[in-house]
This record gives sequence, structure tokens and C-alpha cells, in this order.
Amino acid sequence: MSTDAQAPAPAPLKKVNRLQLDVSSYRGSKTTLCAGCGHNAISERIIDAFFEMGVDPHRVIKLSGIGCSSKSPAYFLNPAHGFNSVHGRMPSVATGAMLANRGLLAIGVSGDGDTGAIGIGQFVHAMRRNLPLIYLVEDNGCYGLTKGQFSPTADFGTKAKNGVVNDLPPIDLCAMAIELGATFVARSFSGDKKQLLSILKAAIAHKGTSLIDVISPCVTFNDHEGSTKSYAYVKAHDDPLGEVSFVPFFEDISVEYEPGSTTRVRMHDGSHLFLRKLEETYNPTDKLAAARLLHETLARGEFATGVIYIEPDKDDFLQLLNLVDEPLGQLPESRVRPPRAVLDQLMDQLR
Amino acid sequence: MSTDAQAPAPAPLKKVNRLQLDVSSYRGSKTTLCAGCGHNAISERIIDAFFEMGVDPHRVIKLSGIGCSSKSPAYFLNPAHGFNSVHGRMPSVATGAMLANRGLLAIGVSGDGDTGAIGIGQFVHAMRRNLPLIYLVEDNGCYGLTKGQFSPTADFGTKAKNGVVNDLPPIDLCAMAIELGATFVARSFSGDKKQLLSILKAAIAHKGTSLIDVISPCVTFNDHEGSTKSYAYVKAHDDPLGEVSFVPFFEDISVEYEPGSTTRVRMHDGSHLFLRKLEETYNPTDKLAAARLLHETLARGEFATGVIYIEPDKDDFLQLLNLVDEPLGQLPESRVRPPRAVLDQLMDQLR
Amino acid sequence: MSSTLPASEPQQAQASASVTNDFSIQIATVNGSGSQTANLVLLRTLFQMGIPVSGKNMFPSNIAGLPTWYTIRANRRGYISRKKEIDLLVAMNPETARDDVMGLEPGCAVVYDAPLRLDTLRSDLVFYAVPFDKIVAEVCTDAKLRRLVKNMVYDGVLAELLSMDAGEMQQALARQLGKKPKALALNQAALEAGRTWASEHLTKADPFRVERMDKTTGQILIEGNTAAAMGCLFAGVTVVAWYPITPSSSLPETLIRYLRKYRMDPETGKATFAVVQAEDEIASLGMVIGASWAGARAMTSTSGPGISLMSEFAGLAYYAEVPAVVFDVQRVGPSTGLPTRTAQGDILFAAFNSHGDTKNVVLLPGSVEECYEMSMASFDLAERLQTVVFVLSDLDLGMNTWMSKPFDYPEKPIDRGKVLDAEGVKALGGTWGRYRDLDGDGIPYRTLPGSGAPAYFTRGSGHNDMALYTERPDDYTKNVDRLARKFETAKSLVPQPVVEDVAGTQIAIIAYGTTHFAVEESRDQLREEHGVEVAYLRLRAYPFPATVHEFIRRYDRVYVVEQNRDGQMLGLLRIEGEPASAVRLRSVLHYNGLPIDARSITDGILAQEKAGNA
Amino acid sequence: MSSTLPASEPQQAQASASVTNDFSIQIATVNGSGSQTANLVLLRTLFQMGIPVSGKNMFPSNIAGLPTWYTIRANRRGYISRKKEIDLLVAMNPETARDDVMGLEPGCAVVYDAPLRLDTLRSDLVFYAVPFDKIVAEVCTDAKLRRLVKNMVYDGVLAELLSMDAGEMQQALARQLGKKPKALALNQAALEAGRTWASEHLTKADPFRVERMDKTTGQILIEGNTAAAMGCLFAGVTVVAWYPITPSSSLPETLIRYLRKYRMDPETGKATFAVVQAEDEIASLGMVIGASWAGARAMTSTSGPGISLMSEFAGLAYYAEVPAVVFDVQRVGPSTGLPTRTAQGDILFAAFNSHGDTKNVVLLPGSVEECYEMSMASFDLAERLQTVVFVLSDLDLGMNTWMSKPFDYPEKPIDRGKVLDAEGVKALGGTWGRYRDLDGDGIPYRTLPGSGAPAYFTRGSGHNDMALYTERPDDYTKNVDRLARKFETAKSLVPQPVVEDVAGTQIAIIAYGTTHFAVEESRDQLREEHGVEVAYLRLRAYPFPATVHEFIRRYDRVYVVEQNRDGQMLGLLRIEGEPASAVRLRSVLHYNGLPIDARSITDGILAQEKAGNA
Ligand SMILES: Cc1ncc(C[n+]2csc(CCOP(=O)(O)OP(=O)(O)O)c2C)c(N)n1
Ligand SMILES: Cc1ncc(C[n+]2csc(CCOP(=O)(O)OP(=O)(O)O)c2C)c(N)n1
Ligand code: SF4
Ligand code: SF4
Ligand SMILES: [Mg+2]
Ligand SMILES: [Mg+2]
Repeated sequence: MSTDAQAPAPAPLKKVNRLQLDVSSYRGSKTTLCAGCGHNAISERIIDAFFEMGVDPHRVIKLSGIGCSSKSPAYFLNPAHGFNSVHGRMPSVATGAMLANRGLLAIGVSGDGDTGAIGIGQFVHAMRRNLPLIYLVEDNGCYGLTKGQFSPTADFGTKAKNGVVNDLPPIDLCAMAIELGATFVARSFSGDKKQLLSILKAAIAHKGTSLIDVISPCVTFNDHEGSTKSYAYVKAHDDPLGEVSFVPFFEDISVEYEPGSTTRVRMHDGSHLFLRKLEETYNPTDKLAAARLLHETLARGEFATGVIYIEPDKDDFLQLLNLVDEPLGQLPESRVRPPRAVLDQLMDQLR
Repeated sequence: MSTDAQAPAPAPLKKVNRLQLDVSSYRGSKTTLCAGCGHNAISERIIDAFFEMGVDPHRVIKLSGIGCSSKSPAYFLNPAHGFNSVHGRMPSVATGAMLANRGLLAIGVSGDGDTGAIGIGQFVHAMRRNLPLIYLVEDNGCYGLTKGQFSPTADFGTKAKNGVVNDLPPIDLCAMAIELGATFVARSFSGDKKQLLSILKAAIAHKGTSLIDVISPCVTFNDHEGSTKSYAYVKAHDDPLGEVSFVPFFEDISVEYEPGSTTRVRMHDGSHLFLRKLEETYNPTDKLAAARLLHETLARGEFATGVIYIEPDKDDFLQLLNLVDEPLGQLPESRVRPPRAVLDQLMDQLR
Repeated sequence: MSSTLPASEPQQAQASASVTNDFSIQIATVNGSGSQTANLVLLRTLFQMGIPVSGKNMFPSNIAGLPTWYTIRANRRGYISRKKEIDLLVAMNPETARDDVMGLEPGCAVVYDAPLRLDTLRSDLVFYAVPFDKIVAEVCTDAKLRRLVKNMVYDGVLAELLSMDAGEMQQALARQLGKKPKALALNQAALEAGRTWASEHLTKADPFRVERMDKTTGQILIEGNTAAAMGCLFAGVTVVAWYPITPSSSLPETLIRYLRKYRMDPETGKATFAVVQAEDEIASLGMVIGASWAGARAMTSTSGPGISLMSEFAGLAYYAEVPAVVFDVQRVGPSTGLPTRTAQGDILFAAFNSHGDTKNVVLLPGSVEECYEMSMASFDLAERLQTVVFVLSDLDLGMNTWMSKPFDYPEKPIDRGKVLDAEGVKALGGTWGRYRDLDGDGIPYRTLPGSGAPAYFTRGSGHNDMALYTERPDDYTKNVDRLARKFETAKSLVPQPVVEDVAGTQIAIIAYGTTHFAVEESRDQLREEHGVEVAYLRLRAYPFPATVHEFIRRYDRVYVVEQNRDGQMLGLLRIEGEPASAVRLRSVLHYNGLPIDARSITDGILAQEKAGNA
Repeated sequence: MSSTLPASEPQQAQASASVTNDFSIQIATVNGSGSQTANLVLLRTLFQMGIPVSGKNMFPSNIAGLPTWYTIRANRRGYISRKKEIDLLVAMNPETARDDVMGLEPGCAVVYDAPLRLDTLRSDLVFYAVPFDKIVAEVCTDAKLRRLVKNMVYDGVLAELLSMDAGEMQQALARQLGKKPKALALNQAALEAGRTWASEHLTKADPFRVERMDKTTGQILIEGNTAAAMGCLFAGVTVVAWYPITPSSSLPETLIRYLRKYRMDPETGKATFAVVQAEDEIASLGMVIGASWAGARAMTSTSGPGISLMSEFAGLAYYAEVPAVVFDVQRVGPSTGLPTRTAQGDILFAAFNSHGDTKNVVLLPGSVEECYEMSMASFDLAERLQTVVFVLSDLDLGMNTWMSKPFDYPEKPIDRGKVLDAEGVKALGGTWGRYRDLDGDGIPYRTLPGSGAPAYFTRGSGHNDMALYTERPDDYTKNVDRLARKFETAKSLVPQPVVEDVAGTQIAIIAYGTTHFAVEESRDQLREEHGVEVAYLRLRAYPFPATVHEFIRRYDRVYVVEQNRDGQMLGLLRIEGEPASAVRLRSVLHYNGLPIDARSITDGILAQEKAGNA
């Protein structure tokens, strides 16, 4: 019979961002997830990313489905409106909200069960639409909240705690997103603070849908030996595509980069993303290359992490809909109720 | 207030198949679809394929969702049990039926709306499981039965009858199926009798899930100029991968083929599929090549048709489940109700 | 006709001589054959002549090639519900012609395609054989077009037989085809050819005829879905998410047309609305909920299978208190049922749609005018009550053409309900909590994302006054008791029932939706044919205000007339009503997919009256 | 304790001296701390000593780190429903300890972790401070394990305080941990350490104690979900499709274990069953429908949100007449609600689950034994009636541990219903039609795909006797009237109500499900404390057989006791019942997420009796 209290604001940090807010404006309530859960680490990075990007938290909406992962929006950005909806349906709720108010910045948090199983249909259609939305999957290969059953991202051959072996192929959410037309697709690991932070910041700057699949070990049900989503396994098999650095539009581009080995992507808002290649030569704007990469790493039992695909300038869904600039939800009556003459005209046509 | 009568059996043809059945055993009721609808042509090919393969129609089940396409199971194989279920949910119903009776041969017919919109979630999971099922999509890029709205396979830039242009990217069901692990993926055209027939026969011989996306023009709502799913457009942009020939296991392989330009695939039942390459050199067992091909043809506004991907020997879902050989649904009480001793033992453990 | 109609109806008493402005025509064709234009021209001509009319389309659930029937009823007293009996049959469909003819009552007239030779079937009907192909061939050289134009010939024939005004008919045709001059000319010719041929070859042998009246002056002809779309337009809808389904699709599709025309920002040319054809009904309602939550006026429209899919989200909207408007244009269930037939079968399911003590507001438009008005009301109610509102129309209302007085421009401004901005919250001096009942009406105040007002966390799981997560027993009961209180409040906010008490009678009818028109006629039948006076209450919404229970208390036998098998509204009245009144309630049901008719009600009531306590 | 209990209860009358075998212990811990073993050992020890017990877990909807409470009730009279009052608190959770203590009635005893210093909070309780960490440290050298083992120490302390049998406790522990010798040894040591410490340091100052009885001889301890899984096993289930959800998951998960153990073909080692964890609840029910259609005995299991998603398929199963078994282990709604709390809130929604005149059979198990038996019955009924059967259990029944007499091996063979093979069809000599009512009971005969019998086409759209597509009004009504007839037939096939008439009283109770146990105790309270005799009918299924209506007719005031806000069963009884009986029905409701208790019922009834017609 617990009540989650708003976490008492910690002693204010000196550091403030460009809005003169300190990080406490980006914190959430106290987590009720297990100690050590990857999801908590991700919440921390979300807090950091919004803080460092200087986003007005009142502009943010945070949405989710149902699951341990889907609880996380309560654990960051308390000043933002939150919506913990129903299982697998975050995308539609987020879509509606963005239609109502295009000035919002939406982050949707989901789980691999929430997205990969019951929610895969809404996932598919969200990817097609390229709605402005950060769609973050906290991916632990299992259903945490219902006690550890395999999810559709569980790898072929991975073992459950009770020894049962998964014999279905995993759904690779990144590969699907790319196939379906998503414009920012990244994979990361809850344990890789730096990479995840850069990716989140880039996603905040991105204009369309960002799909971020973050491997986030479930320490309670899926962290044993034999699991390919255990902390140890992921750490050992994380295969970063390269180094990801992000320079927001309000900072000087002081990054030194060699054009040969680093891809520089100009985001829609003027920010810059620098992707320094390591072993691979890959081009994050080439869909087929991205697909190949994902298949090959998967076949090796590894996780390619980093920004896998990016298409920074594609029209987003709100542009396609040709909406007025103001939030639809806040238009005054005079702009949404046609005048009497319109009714008269309509009536005349029917007489 | 019509009642669809069983079509009167036509005057028996002389020709019989290996079961000594003539084609009338494979016919269905009279179609109620529009004259000229692509779906009707597909029903004809299904009749031919089952007839020529000499499948016992009593062994077949035919299932569907809702839509014009989903009505078609009533128009072929009257002696087979049929199930016109609910919109977008054919895959789950088919899955259940195959679990109940592994001796059945299931063909599921769906539409691009039925599968691509409301049913995309079940589609995704059906592709992963590799259940023995011929999953045929009669793809006209629109919702025929509800009068012509765009479906998710409508091509980017295609025009509706009322002039509205589609501005969302299409879902390529073949590409998704391949990405998700389907083991037989083909695309065809309702107007290409020969190719479609061969593909259907191969699908009947295939052990796992066959996804066949058949472009099937809707002559009433999507056959105008500007539509990329009109009969004329598809005919002009059909880009066959090569010639598809199928030799069932009960016939001699008399096909002459040059190993260089023809791929020979041995199906699980001993049948053979011959894929003679035309312009392209492609390998239908290479997922990434298949994906590339689909992307490239799509980008050119063309439809690559033929068998796009095949993996003839992968374990199917029933094998994974390690089912007994007999239909589960027909096991006698003695094999499904454990003896009294088991209850006694269970009770003892609880005392 | 008319041997089937009771002798007591005055205008039939003189019979055989002539029956003016009181008949129904059924046109049997094949769908996809373009007969709809011809049928609407007929309907409109009668309407323009001042004669009360209604048109009902009985079409198959497919696209082309199957039998379809269009029925036009003209009635000088203004009855516009379905009439069971057909007086005049136009038999164009070879496949059904035999059955169509055999089903007629003696004395009816049949216009038929000459080669069908229907006159051999019966001797108690009046037959008019018309060589349609021959007539068409003369006016239409293009063989391909003949099939379409042929229909206009029967309009000409009927015009002549019934003495319809030629000028009005030309004008009606022009209205239908005005924008296509070539088609117009061709059809005009066909019309004339039909009329001419008939005047030259047919001898009038039936009693039916029309005569100009003034009963439709100033009125409009409209479908309920069009009216509802108009209502949404003037309600200021901003977000529409939908998924096609018969018989609902024409509502959003018409709305889209209106929005494109009347809701583009004049300065920027941009849209003051967003319409999304979603991937399914679950996503549709999800988008509506997301949009309403973020401040839009949002709606979706569907039919039975759609509301079955929406249950989970409906429960979320109820419990998390998010406005949502759901139009359910009812068709015949269960399951896929009869997608092109009408019913009122979603009452109980809509009212209790979702698990675990969910209760929803249900509006029950009974006319095209109410489709318009209740559409507007539904948004106001959804926002004021912060809950999901189901608007239960039906196929008959939504897709058929109805006469109506013109709609009124809304007098009241839009009601956005209890929404607070930053100042509003401040003004409350710390008493605000998202789910706190400050006014005693059970309705809390919300804030909108992005508005700068204090945020809260919306969830379908347990929450307290402050929208914080809780599993405490007392928090739970407090919250759901408030929800129950809010539902009480709803009783006074929803459209109130229309009550027609009758002094001295013990009999009453309760009905709702399209059943209304048949009830009106049935009450006249009961009075005029049997001297039975019947009081009447027309329900317009659930939850029921006290008026309903008081009404029931005043009558001994209250017949709940509805179009479903299970007497669903009767059930709901039993659940919600006064226990002592349960004995008063009885059912009259009609559920074969066709719109209910007055005679069925009259017979149903009389049978029970005779059997029991008359 | 006990100042809260009415003085009239005999065993409390002597009070203060000693209260034997009649108390409840609440253990407050943090979830994920492994206290469940310790709690079950306590429960089992009492059980083994022959004392009637029940154990109820009140856990949070998360995985670890939040407060959780386990309550054990021992009652020599055999009452096993929840008792509101706590007699003995074991306060291990610092976060809730204060509230836990403040909520107690005077006279209770508190065992607490010494550092919490709870004894300063109140002076009217008996406090036992126990230095758990110190005691544990002595027996457990591995610091990591201490947190887990600590719980066993309170078992030892309680054993000493309450005079529990040491041997039984060792045996109970062995049962829980028998397969893990290391853990067993460690826990045994902790148990002993607790007991020893208590015997050396605590002075008994509360009245509660246990004493061996013989009231549990031969009985078992089991959770309802386990019992239901067993029922499915012996029902011969062949296809299971499910999707995880609390509090249902343990049903299919236990079933999987049983199937793997008892249903592998002895010769081939292959499975005589298929279990699929589907992608969601829609797919689960779709698979069940497909499987049943093709001849399997198929089931799914879910909770509220799941049945909301299943509506469309439920309607299909109803209308196309496909067997399907759906377990709904109810939790608190609406929406996500309180996933780890109990309710009976899905009654109306299950009964009318789907649009358009859909009606479903609902079974209402009231005990673990009935979970077992009705699981078997549900398959027989689904196949015999060819429809969807909802089995409505609840969290309290499904996940808590209950005493029961051992289950009986099924006497009757499996009933596969009206299935015809090729010969069977032939024998009917052409009269067979898939939806033809040959026996007058509304139930048609089906054939199975692949069986060689004549095929038919199943659809959720309009169909006639022969399963052919039709939109004809008469076909439609004929078919749905038959479905209504079939529902009538169901009344005699479903589990019949259990009726306990009492001569001379005007008061009766109707209840169902887990409410039963509280009702039993409440009837005793009413009789013993107030001299009020109450008749009782326990519903076991919907639709209701005539017995129910006859029972209601016999009493003036019939209290429908249930665990939901809206009095849903009362509503259903009003819909289905005799109108004249409506005035007899009243509600007693309990809906805060905790299992209902007898006192609430007694008070609820007395209040209404006093207010009204007593
Ligand atoms: C409709 C519905 N079905 C099932 C559930 C039960 N449920 C809650 S969370 C969950 C799975 C969550 O898995 P995932 O999304 O991977 O999140 P995680 O807990 O692993 O972070 C399920 C099945 C539900 N709440 N609603
Ligand atoms: C749940 C539900 N929603 C909507 C509908 C209405 N509906 C019937 S068919 C159809 C679309 C069919 O499109 P498609 O699958 O492409 O088939 P086609 O008619 O084009 O062959 C829709 C939306 C329905 N029957 N059920
Ligand atoms: S159960 Fe797993 S996913 Fe859930 S909070 Fe605990 S560690 Fe995280
Ligand atoms: S509407 Fe289109 S899809 Fe439907 S039957 Fe006609 S041509 Fe075929
Ligand atoms: Mg997960
Ligand atoms: Mg289509």
C-alpha cells in the first residue's frame, strides 16, 4: 500500500543549464524498481540529457505503456506531464498528444515486451509516420514486471532462470525501424553512460521519430549466466560502432574530427552529431548497410551500439499534416468553430 | 439479402489428379467480388495449385480475416473447412488450428489492410514462428471492402480515386517477413498466372510459413491512372526475378536447367523449385541480398516478383513444440487425462 | 395494396379509387449498377413537391453485383419510419425478381423489366412491363453507359404513373448531377424517354399518386453521418483518428471534406485540425485519448467490432479521466454480424465497456438533428466530465436519408470543462490536486501539458487525489466513490429525456434512437385504430436522470421498444431503475436487421395488452 | 486484541487469560526479501497441527523493495476468510512499522526488530523487541545471506511465543526447502536461534497461543491458480495460449509444469499438448478459438485488461459457436487498477462481453476445490455449448493459500460435445447443417477439419443453418433466437447454485466466489451475536437457473454480497430475474482491494436491517 511521494529535492547543485535550471528540475520521484536495474541507469541519463540540452521541462511530455520500464517516466522530469497508459499502446497516445500540441517534446519509454509483443503493431506504424517522438525501449529480453518470461527480443538460444531455452528468433527493433522508415535509429547499453547520453541528446535534437533500443539488464530475472541480456554478457559483447559525440546548436563546435574516419551529421535544429568510426567503415545514412551491420553482429551474438541510422531532414508527420503553428488544442473557439454563414451555406445545399 | 449457394458442380472434367479427383473438388462457391477483381484470379490459381498438387481437400483448412480478399476462401475448395475470422486476426486463428491438428494444411488469405494495418502485429509474430501456413496477402494497396481508403502498402505518392496523394512510406511485407525470419517469401501478381501457380505449388510443398504477397488490383477503387497498384501500372512495372518452375515430388524431374543460371531448391517434401535467373544474379537464400533487391526495386517504383527468399529446412513451430505425431485435438481421453495416481501424488505433495 | 392495412385508417377506407401521397416504392436492383442516383432523384422530387418522404437503402455487404433494395416512403401525415408493406415494386434485378414479387400483398403495382415476364407469376397485382433496354438504346448510343442510364428510365416511368412534377424532377436530377453536364444530359433524356414511353404505352391501373403538398417547406434532406460530421465541425473538433468500418466510415469521411473546406487557416492555408487514418481502432482511441489529454477536442468513429477493440482504452479514459468522444454507428451483431443492416445492439456493452466497475456516458441521438446537436454536446460533455462519451447512432440513422428542419447554429460557446492554467492553479492556493473534488460534483480540475501549469502524472493504475501512485485501500475507494459521484453529476448534464405524458392512460412507451419514428406512428395507430392512448418517454442519454424513473412510476405498463434481441435498454433500466418499478417494464423488440416499423410495435403492444392486463 | 471483537463471541468472553487457535498474525516486510518462505512455514506449521488456517499475501505491484504484508489467520472454528483485525504484528519493515503499529487495536502484540524502537509509540500494546540482526549474525556467517535468513528468526520467535510444535515446524520447513540442503540447514539454525532467543529473553504477555487440533486431517494447502491448473491438466487440455499478467500468470505457469511432467507421451517423449506464450491477449484468444475449432481443448488465462482486449474474439466465439475457455483471475479495476489486489469486478463485462447481443457463460468458483472442478467443467461446457466460457476467479482465490479437502478424481468421462464424424453425418441422413438445431436444445452439431467429415464455413458474419452466408432477416432472427435457446439450455448444464434455505427467516444472502467464506462466518456472527438467521444461496454460474429466482421469491430481503463498487451481480440478477423480486434485492459491497471480511458483511446487513425493514 505504498504511495510514491515526490522525491524531496536534493540539495541544489551549483551547476545550471542554459535555462538557469539546475538538475533537480529534471529529477523524478524515487524509483521503485529493483536496485541495480538497468532502467534506473537510463532514467539518470535521461535526466542528464534534458538538463544538459536545457529543455524546458514544462514542454516535455513523458509517456509509457506498462512494465517496469514503463514505470520509469515517474522517475525523471517531475515538472513534465506524464502518461503511463496501457500495455503496448504508448505510441498511439503519444501520437495523439503531439497532434494536439506540436510544441511539446515527447519521450516515450517502453519495454521489449511492451513494444515487441503486444505493442509491435503500434510500433510499426509509429516508425512509418515519423512523428516527433523519442521512442526509447528499455530492452532486457524479458517481461520484468510479470516475473521474467521471455520477450520477443530474447535472443535465440538464451536461457531463462529456470533453464528453459528460447527457441524463437529475436525481433531486432532497430532493423525493423530502419526497414519501416524511421529516421533516427540507435542502440545503446544502460551501462554505457557516455554513449547513451550523447544518443539521447541527439534524439532530443532530432526532428522525427528516434528509436533508441537500450539494452538494459533485468538484474532480478535475466542477469544469470546463459542469458544474453545479462550485464556481464552485454558488457562483453557490446560492439560500439564508434564514438558518438553530440554538440548542441547552442554550443560551439569545438570537436576536432578527421573527415575520413568521422561522419558529421547536421541535425535539423543546427546541432551536430559526430560519429567516429572504429573498426567498421559504416555509413549511418545507408539503410542497407545498417541492415547488414545488424544482421552480421546479431549472427556473431554481439550488439552493435551507437547511432545506426539517421536521416535528419525527412518531413515529420506534423509537417505532412500541414498543421498550423499553434497547438491545435489551444486554438480559440473563433478558429475552430466556423461562422454561422458556413452552416447556412451547408443547409442551403441540403434543401 | 443474398445467400451464397454452393456453386453447382460444373460438368466433370476428364482430367483428374493423383487422388483421382477432378478440379471440381477444388472449386468453391460463386464469387461475390467485383467482376475483374484480382482476388478472383488468385482464387483460380489456388484451385489449380491444390488440384495439380493432388492435395486431399479434406486436409486443407482455409482461413481469413475481413475484407474483400478475406472473402475469397469461400470461393475455392468447398470441401475444406473454412474460417472467416475477424479483421486482422487470421494468423492467431490459423496458429491455433495447426496446433490442434498438425496433419492439416493451412492456407490463410488476407488483405493488405487486414495484414498491414490492424493485423500487422499478428503478422510479425506469425513470421517469427515459422508455423506451417501459407499466408497469402491479396495486396491492392487499398481497403476494398470499405470503399477504397489507402492501406499501409499503398505506395508513397500513389493517388487515390479522389486525387488524394499518399504521403506515408509503404510497408513492404516481403521485406518485413524476411527480416523477421520467415522461410519462404514470394511476391507475385494476380495477372501472372504461370508464376503465381508455381509459387503456390512450392508454398504447398514448403514446411514452414510461406508469405506470398500477391499484387491484386482492385478494379473498383484502385485501378485508375496515378495508382501504383492499378492493373496497367503493375503490368508495366512487374520485374520478375526470373522464371519459377516447380516440380512436385511425385513427378519426375524432367526440367532441363543450367546450373549456372538456375537455382535449384530441394523442398522438404522432395519437390523441387527451379528459379531461372533473368537479368539479375540473385541468391534466394541470402537474406541481405533479398532485402537489397526489395529496396532497390521499390526505389525504382517496380515490383520484384518471384520467390524472393527461401530457407527450406528450418524447424517449423510444431517441431519446436515437440508435439506428438497425432493431431492433439484427436487424442483419446486416455492420453490426455492423467491417471488417478497422478492426482493422488499431487494431493500428497500438498498435504 | 392496402388489404393488409387495417380498414380503420381513413385514407385507405375509400381505397381502390386513389391513394395520394401515401405509399412506399421499393426498387430492386444490383449494387454497383448506379441506381443510387435514380433513387435519390425520386426521393428528392417527392420532397421538393412538399411531400414527407424517407429513403432507406438495403444494400449487401459487398461492393458490386449483389441484390440491393431501395425503399422510398411518401406519407402525407409525415411518417418517415419504415413501412413494412411495399405498394409499388420496381423489379430490375432478375435474380430476386421472383421473390420480390411473391412477397407482395395483393393489389400492389409492379414495374418490371419486360423480359422478366413477371406478370405470369400472380394475378392479384398490377403489372407494368417496361422494355428498358429498348428505351435506353434509343437515347444512349454508348452501349457501356446504358447499364447506368437504364435506372433513370424507371424514374421517368414512375413519374408518369404517379403524376410527379416534371420540373421538380428535372431540378432534382440537376442537383444530383449538376457538376457533370454530359451525364446530366444523358440522364435527362432517359428520364424523358421513360416518361414518354409510359404515357404512350401504360394504362394506369393502380391507385397510387402524388400531389403537391407543403409539408417540407424549408426542410433539408440529410444522412445522420453527415449531420454528425457537421456537428463535429461546429464543435470545433481538432483531432480525428479513425479506422474505416461500415456503417461509420462516411462520418469521418464527410468530416474530412468539411474540415478541408472550412477549417484551413485563411492566412496561412494551414490546417486547424489533424485527421489520422489509424492502423486500427485501438490506435484510434489511443490517439484520441492522447490528444484530449494534451488539450485537443478529439474524436473517433466506429461500429460494433471497433468498440469491442476499444474496451481497454475506454476503461483507461474512464479511470484516468481523459475526455474522449467515440461515435458508434451501430450495425447488426454479434461479431461481424450484418455490416449493412441496422440495430441498437451495443447499449449494454457501451455502458459497461471495460472490466472492473467501468461505467460510460452514452448519448442516443434519435434524429439527424440530434446527430448534429449531440455531436456538439458530446465534446462538451467529454471535456466537462473528463470521461469517454459514446454516441450511439445506427446504420438507419447514419446512412439513410432523412428530412429534417434545418440545424441551428450553436448558441452556447464551446465548453472546455475544468481546465486550469498556471494562474488558475495558483489562485486555488495549494488546494489543487489533479483528482481532488473541489466542487462536490466529483469532477476534478486538470492542467494541460505544455501550458506551463503544474504537471501531474496520468495513469490507469491506482492513484490518489494528487495523481500519485497508491495501492492504499482508502485511496482506492475514495477515488472510485468520487467517480461514482461524477457519474451522478452526469445525469443532469446529459441530454434529458423527452417526455410526453398522457393523462388517464396506464400505458407508456420508452424508446430511443431511430425507434422514435416508428413509435410516433405506432402511437397514432394505437389511438386511431384501437382507441388506446400511450404516453411516451424518449431516452436521449445514459445515465438516466430521475425524470425517467418518475415517468415509469406514473404508468402501469411501460413498453421499452428497441432494436435488439436481448432488450438491452430494458436491462439497463432494470439495473438503474427503482426496484418497485421493475414490474412495470416490458419489452417490444425488433431485431432482424431492418429498421423497426410502426406496425410491429403496435402489434407487439396489443398482443401483450391482450395476453396480460388490458 | 479483542476489545474490538464483540463480547458475545464465546472464546473471547473469558479473554485476557488465553486465546487459543483464534488470531491473525500480520508480517510486515519488504518484497523481494524472501519472507515468503518463512510465512509459508508458519502457515504450514499451524496447518500440520490441525488448526484451520488461511494465508493472504498483500504485495505491491512491483518486484522488490516495497512494503508487503502477509496475514495468517488461525481459527479453530474453521473460518478462513480475512479477518479485519490483526492480533499479532511482526514488524520487520522500517518504512511502514509506525503506521502498522498505529493501526492496531489495543491489546495486540507486536514482535519487532529491536532497532525500530516501536514500543515508544503506544502503551496499550504488548511489545516484544527482537534483535534480529544479532541473532542472525550468530547463525549465518555469510553476510549476504543474512537478509534472507533473518525472516526465519521471526518464525522461531513466534513458535516460542505461541507454543507451536517444534517438530511440525521443522517438517514444514523441510517441505519448503527440502531440495536445497544447504539453505535448509541454515534456516533450521535460524529457526532454532529465534526460538531459543525468545525462550530466554521474552516474557509472554499476550493471550494468543496454539494447541493441536484435528481439524485439518487429510486436507491440503493450495492456491486457486494451482488448483485450476490441475483442473486443466485433468480436463485433458491440449492447447494453451496465454500472455503474462498478474494475478493470472501462475495459472498457466503451473499448468506448464504439470504438462511437462505428466503429459509427455511415455513412448515417444513427445508432448500431448501445445503451450504458446502469445504476443498478446487478442492472439491468445484467437489461438484458442482456432485450436478449439480444429478439435483441441483449448484455454487461455488472463485478468481484467486481458478480457477487455478479448472482446472482439469473445463475440466471434459466441456467434460462430466455437468453444473457448477463458480464465479471468480478477484484480481491481478499472483499467490497470491495482494489479495485486483482489476484486469481483468483471461480472457484467464478462457476461456481456462484446457488442451486439452477445451473452457469455460465466463460471464462479468459490473455493480452490471449485477452481479444480470448474476448470474441468469449463471445457466440457465450452465444448457442449460451443461457446466461450469465462471462469471468474480472483486474486484472493488464485494466489493465496487455502485449505481444502483433497480433490476428487473426475468420475465422468470428458464431454467433447456434439461433434460428428463422417459416419455421424451420414447417419443423420441429410438433416445435418452446421447450425441446425436437431435436438431442440439450440445446440447444433459440428464437424472437425481434417476428420473427413463434411466441411462447413465458419464466419462471424450472418449465416444460416447450413453455415452459408446470408443477410436475410428471417435467417438472422432464426439463428440468434436459437442462440438464445442455447443460452436457456446452458442454465441446466452450468454448475448449479448451492442453496441453504432457513425456515422462518425473511433474510437471505446471495454471494459468489471468494465472498463465500466471509458470508459463512458472517451468518454465524448474525446468528450468535444478534440472533438473526440468514438463508444463503451461493451462485456458481451465469446464466442463472430457475432455482435462483425461486430462492429470491422465498425471502423478503436478499442481500447480494459482492466485491465491487457497482453491485454488478445485483445488476445481473435484476436484468435476468423476476421483476416482482427486484424489490427484495439489496447490496452489500466491499471494494477496497482487500478480501472481504465477515464483519463488513454483518455490519452491512445490520445497518440496512435497522435502517429499513427489520
Ligand atoms: C493488456 C495487458 N496484458 C498484460 C499485462 C501484464 N504486464 C504488465 S507488464 C508486462 C510485461 C512488461 O515487459 P516489458 O515491456 O519488457 O517491461 P519490463 O518489465 O521488462 O521492463 C505485462 C505482460 C498488462 N498490464 N496489460
Ligand atoms: C475491427 C474491424 N474494423 C474495421 C472493419 C471494417 N473493414 C472491413 S474490411 C476492411 C479493410 C479491408 O481491406 P483489405 O484487408 O486490404 O481487403 P480488401 O477489401 O482490399 O481486399 C475494413 C477496415 C472490420 N470489419 N472490423
Ligand atoms: S524486475 Fe527486472 S526490469 Fe523490473 S525493476 Fe527489477 S531488475 Fe528492473
Ligand atoms: S472492391 Fe476492389 S477488392 Fe473488393 S471485390 Fe471489388 S475489385 Fe475486388
Ligand atoms: Mg522487458
Ligand atoms: Mg486491400
